Amino acid sequence: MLDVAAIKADFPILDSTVRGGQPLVYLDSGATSQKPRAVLDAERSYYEHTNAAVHRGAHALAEAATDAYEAARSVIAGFVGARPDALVFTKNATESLNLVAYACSNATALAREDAGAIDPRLVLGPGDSIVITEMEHHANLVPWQEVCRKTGATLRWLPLTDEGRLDLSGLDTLIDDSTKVVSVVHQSNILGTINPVRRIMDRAHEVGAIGVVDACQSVPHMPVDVHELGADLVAWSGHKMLGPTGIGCLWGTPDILAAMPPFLTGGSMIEMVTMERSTFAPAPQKFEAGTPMVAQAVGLAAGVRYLEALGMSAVAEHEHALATYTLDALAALPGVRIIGPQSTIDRGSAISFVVDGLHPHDVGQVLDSRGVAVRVGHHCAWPTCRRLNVPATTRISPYIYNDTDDIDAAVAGIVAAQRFFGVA
Amino acid sequence: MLDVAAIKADFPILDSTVRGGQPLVYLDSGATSQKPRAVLDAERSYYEHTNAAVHRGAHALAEAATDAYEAARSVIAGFVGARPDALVFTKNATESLNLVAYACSNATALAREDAGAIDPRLVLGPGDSIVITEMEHHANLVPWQEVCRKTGATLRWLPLTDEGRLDLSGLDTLIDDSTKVVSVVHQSNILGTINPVRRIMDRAHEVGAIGVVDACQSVPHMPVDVHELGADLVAWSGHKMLGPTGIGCLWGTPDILAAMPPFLTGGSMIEMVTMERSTFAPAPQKFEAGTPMVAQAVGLAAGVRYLEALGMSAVAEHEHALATYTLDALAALPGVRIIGPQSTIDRGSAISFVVDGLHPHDVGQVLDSRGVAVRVGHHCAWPTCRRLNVPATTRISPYIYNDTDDIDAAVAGIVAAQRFFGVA
Amino acid sequence: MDLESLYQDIILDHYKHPRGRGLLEHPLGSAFHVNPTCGDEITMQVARDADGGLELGYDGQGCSISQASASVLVELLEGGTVEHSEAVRLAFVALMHAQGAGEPDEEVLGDAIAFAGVAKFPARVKCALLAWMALQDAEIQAGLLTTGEQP
Amino acid sequence: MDLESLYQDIILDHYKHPRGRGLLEHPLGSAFHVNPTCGDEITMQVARDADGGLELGYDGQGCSISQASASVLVELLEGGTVEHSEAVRLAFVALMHAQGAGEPDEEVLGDAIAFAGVAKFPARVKCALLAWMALQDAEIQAGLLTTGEQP
Ligand SMILES: Cc1ncc(COP(=O)(O)O)c(C=O)c1O
Ligand SMILES: Cc1ncc(COP(=O)(O)O)c(C=O)c1O
Repeated sequence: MLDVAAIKADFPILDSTVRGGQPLVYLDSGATSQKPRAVLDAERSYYEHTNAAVHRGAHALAEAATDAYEAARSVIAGFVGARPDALVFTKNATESLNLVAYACSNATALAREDAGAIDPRLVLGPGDSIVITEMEHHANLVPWQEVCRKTGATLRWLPLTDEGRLDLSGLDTLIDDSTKVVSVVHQSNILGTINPVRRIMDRAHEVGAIGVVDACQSVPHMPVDVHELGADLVAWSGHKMLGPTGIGCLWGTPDILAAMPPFLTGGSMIEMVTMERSTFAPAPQKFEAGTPMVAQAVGLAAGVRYLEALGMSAVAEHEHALATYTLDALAALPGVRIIGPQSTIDRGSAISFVVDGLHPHDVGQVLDSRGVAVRVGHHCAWPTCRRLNVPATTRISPYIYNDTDDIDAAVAGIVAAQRFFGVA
Repeated sequence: MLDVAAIKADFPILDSTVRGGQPLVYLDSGATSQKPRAVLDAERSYYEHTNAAVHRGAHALAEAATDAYEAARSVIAGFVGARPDALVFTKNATESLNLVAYACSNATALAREDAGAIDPRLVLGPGDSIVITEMEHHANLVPWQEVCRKTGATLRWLPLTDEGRLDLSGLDTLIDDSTKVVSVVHQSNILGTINPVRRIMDRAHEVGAIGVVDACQSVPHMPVDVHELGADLVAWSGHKMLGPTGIGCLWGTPDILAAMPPFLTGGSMIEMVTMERSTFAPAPQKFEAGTPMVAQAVGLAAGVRYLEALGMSAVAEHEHALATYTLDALAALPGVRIIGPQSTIDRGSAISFVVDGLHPHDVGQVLDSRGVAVRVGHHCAWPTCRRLNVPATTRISPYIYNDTDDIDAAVAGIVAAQRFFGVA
Repeated sequence: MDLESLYQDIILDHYKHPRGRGLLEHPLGSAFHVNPTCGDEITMQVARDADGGLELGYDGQGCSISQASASVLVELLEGGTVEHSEAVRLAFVALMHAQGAGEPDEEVLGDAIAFAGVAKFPARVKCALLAWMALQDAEIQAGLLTTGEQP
Repeated sequence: MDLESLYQDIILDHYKHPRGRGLLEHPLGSAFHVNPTCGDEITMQVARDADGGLELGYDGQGCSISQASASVLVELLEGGTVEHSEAVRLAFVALMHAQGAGEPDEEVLGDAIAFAGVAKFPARVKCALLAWMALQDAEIQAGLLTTGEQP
């Protein structure tokens, strides 16, 4: 296990008390992680010593700011085994996934005018299909619904088993020659399930489809090498992995980044501009219009260095141990049901549950009254809740700064909730 | 004039030296402003005491984070005379302008499927026109070119006089019944020209077009009340007005915000989601998909409070005085030509110039060697350079922390450049 | 934190023993509202009873606050006039937005004053208001209310 | 900062007195490159002279570094072999990416070693490389070079 006491000391917020003096027990890292001092220092230092417009100026500060921004890109790309120029910065994973979805709808619209200039893999129409899963975060569902509304393509999805795993029995018929895009979540934020994305991506490539992975809940929690996922594009967020709010990532192969038309357009992403027409810079600049989130990139790089110092294998082991402990503790509580895999095989540490006779919102409220912060609701995966016949869940999602004491506090809170509402 | 010495002391970076010990003279605020300690403190304090996912959690921190985010929205909206729910947060002004442009291209694509549900004002096609000006930043030019490529609409523009003002003689013929959108810059970032946007917006509304203002260079520099601009939508960035990188703003009337389809889709912007279809929350949530830039909103609100304490009229007067001083000083230098209005009537403090026999890049380099940071190039307004027959310009753009000593340093640098290259 | 100030006994009682739950056979107006953050759902229905008073029906799923609030609403307003329902609704909305500083009028609000503590929990205010927002929409749909002013 | 280390006399001389400037009448290959940050432009053209050596032409506008670099390029490579141009180009690119730490080979680079100081100014490296990148494209277009490997 990690040295949690030492790690906690690096996170100022974890010293807080809430709700009238209760020490904070933060178990909502699946929503957003807390930030170590090193990240806050890196951001501040950037503003105090380096801040200037990047890629636009020739003066000393502008050069230093550009260096800081591009050095951050190298660090973050290296963290997932990627080349710096294959990494695009966005504001969050939602923008990253929308960027990909808009590549399809934009290519489709542009091809109506000038089909020759557009990569046909990105052009969709009636008869084409996009395949996702029934456990997607809304961020990897709604953008594809919108693409379908705009292009006439059909959305399909891999169904779930009652345990909250993908049912892959129909994989080869669901992903067929009509399929142009396959986009799946690596680790579910609500169920904790880790999906066999490599197998799904390989099937996507068999039929010539583009493969996309939503790695929001995997890059922060386990070693991830983008090449091993077998995808063309991988999206994730900075704020769930110790980084600041306001920065996300999109990795892509050189091939797909070159093929995709730009998304946001404006300054810094152009090659030539006249009033009549413009040409665009190569990736990643092509996808980074406007003044970027420079301080946030620098902060995220500091977060990545912090994780690298711990070692991502150690992080994954730590979370595995916490997941085992949590699953055992919850299994021992009468009236508590896990929503998602019961075993620790191919599952992460985010654990959803429901309590008989209690609404998840009320469970969360009792935990909160004891200083324990968990997430309640549909976790932006509403269809997943419906499929598993729950209106919502309560979710414990620990990270590097949590230990079994924190889990114990959550478990004690569940028991207290049962007692308070008189259901146990 | 403002008390510049006191203000400078609030900006840690302005104490720096560059290029081997030269004190930094920062005259590149048109590109991005520096940040006062109050902004850095506000961001850090948010991360150390409040950070959590907003609008998604029920625990104490999540409530506090949501309050901090929405309180920031109120402060920033109030700064431009707006209601909080009329203010959408984006990552930068470029995203704000793209959001508007995509409202048109998305509405056009969606109307093909289901015209009834879409506001016809946003649906474009061949025969329709979009009107901008010849002094737009690429951020308010390229997105409209893309809309035209996707919908078949035609891009038109208000031409410039040789002095770099809008030639409005053809206003009533250029904006005609075919016009669906009119989008103009309030204050040019390259020329410093302040445009009569009210008059242009009124003409837009006469023909039923939607009026958009790019206020990137006005909101930071003068009192702006969005209602007085007469526009439907107003876009600007946080980083040019003391705020952090990674946050932009879009204000809109309730009418237009309700009419525009969503842009980025995913979590936090929905009302109901099934695998088959989704419905969306009202604005501003409708346009804020994913985990937002919370710390950056909090930081920008602190920047706004800093500006409010100075008073925006005082800021505008200060810059007016600096502009007068700079124009006079440059006029006195042989071989130096102002690109943009020569007088201080309807112009801001960003002042572009060229030096006979020297390339702007080389002028900037000499200034840089003396610690003076200015911007060189086409300033993301390449067509404006072409129209005014210059390959590029050197630009001095001061802000609240600059005084006439800083301008003197720039002027001395220009003379030194002329001497170094033997052209004077 | 004082969990009891949030979950008053009246609330828990209405949650466990909802009054008047069930949908109407012939509603004049019906509105389905949902809390997008947590998924709480309420369908609220209105009709006229034989004496011209309000007849109310509802169904839904969600947390104790959202469901108890619907039950209290029905108990308070069933059989009354539309004007009365509107007065109570406005008083309840005001109480919820008072952030715990409101002085609830027990005369008007009856059992609904039990929700005063909810106002201190911004994330739960939406739960408490859900049924009341749906009521307004249902009355508008039924032609009983004309203005759709959101307070 | 040492302005002289950036603007060596050789550079200023080539800037003020460009060598071989002008376009060819019958180019085999022609490439137009632009530096999107500052707008510097170069058109570089290649052909074969009577002896089979490289014939070069160019035109452009931009800062002293970008224009002097084109002039030095032409002076160094005109009349030589494609192989020679490629060797010099690779050495020049390496020098520009050495961030001031490179040991330029004067034998290969000739006057182009004057650009060593540019490598310390990242924003100017692109200016110095502009003509050389355009050369590579022009040679590929002319069929003189087959690989388009970017170092
Ligand atoms: C007039 C104008 N419009 C738009 C922009 C784009 O702003 P941003 O780069 O913050 O998106 C800028 C600044 O770069 C500007 O000056
Ligand atoms: C699996 C998954 N996908 C996508 C997202 C969206 O990320 P963000 O809100 O940072 O855009 C999240 C987190 O909210 C997530 O957990």
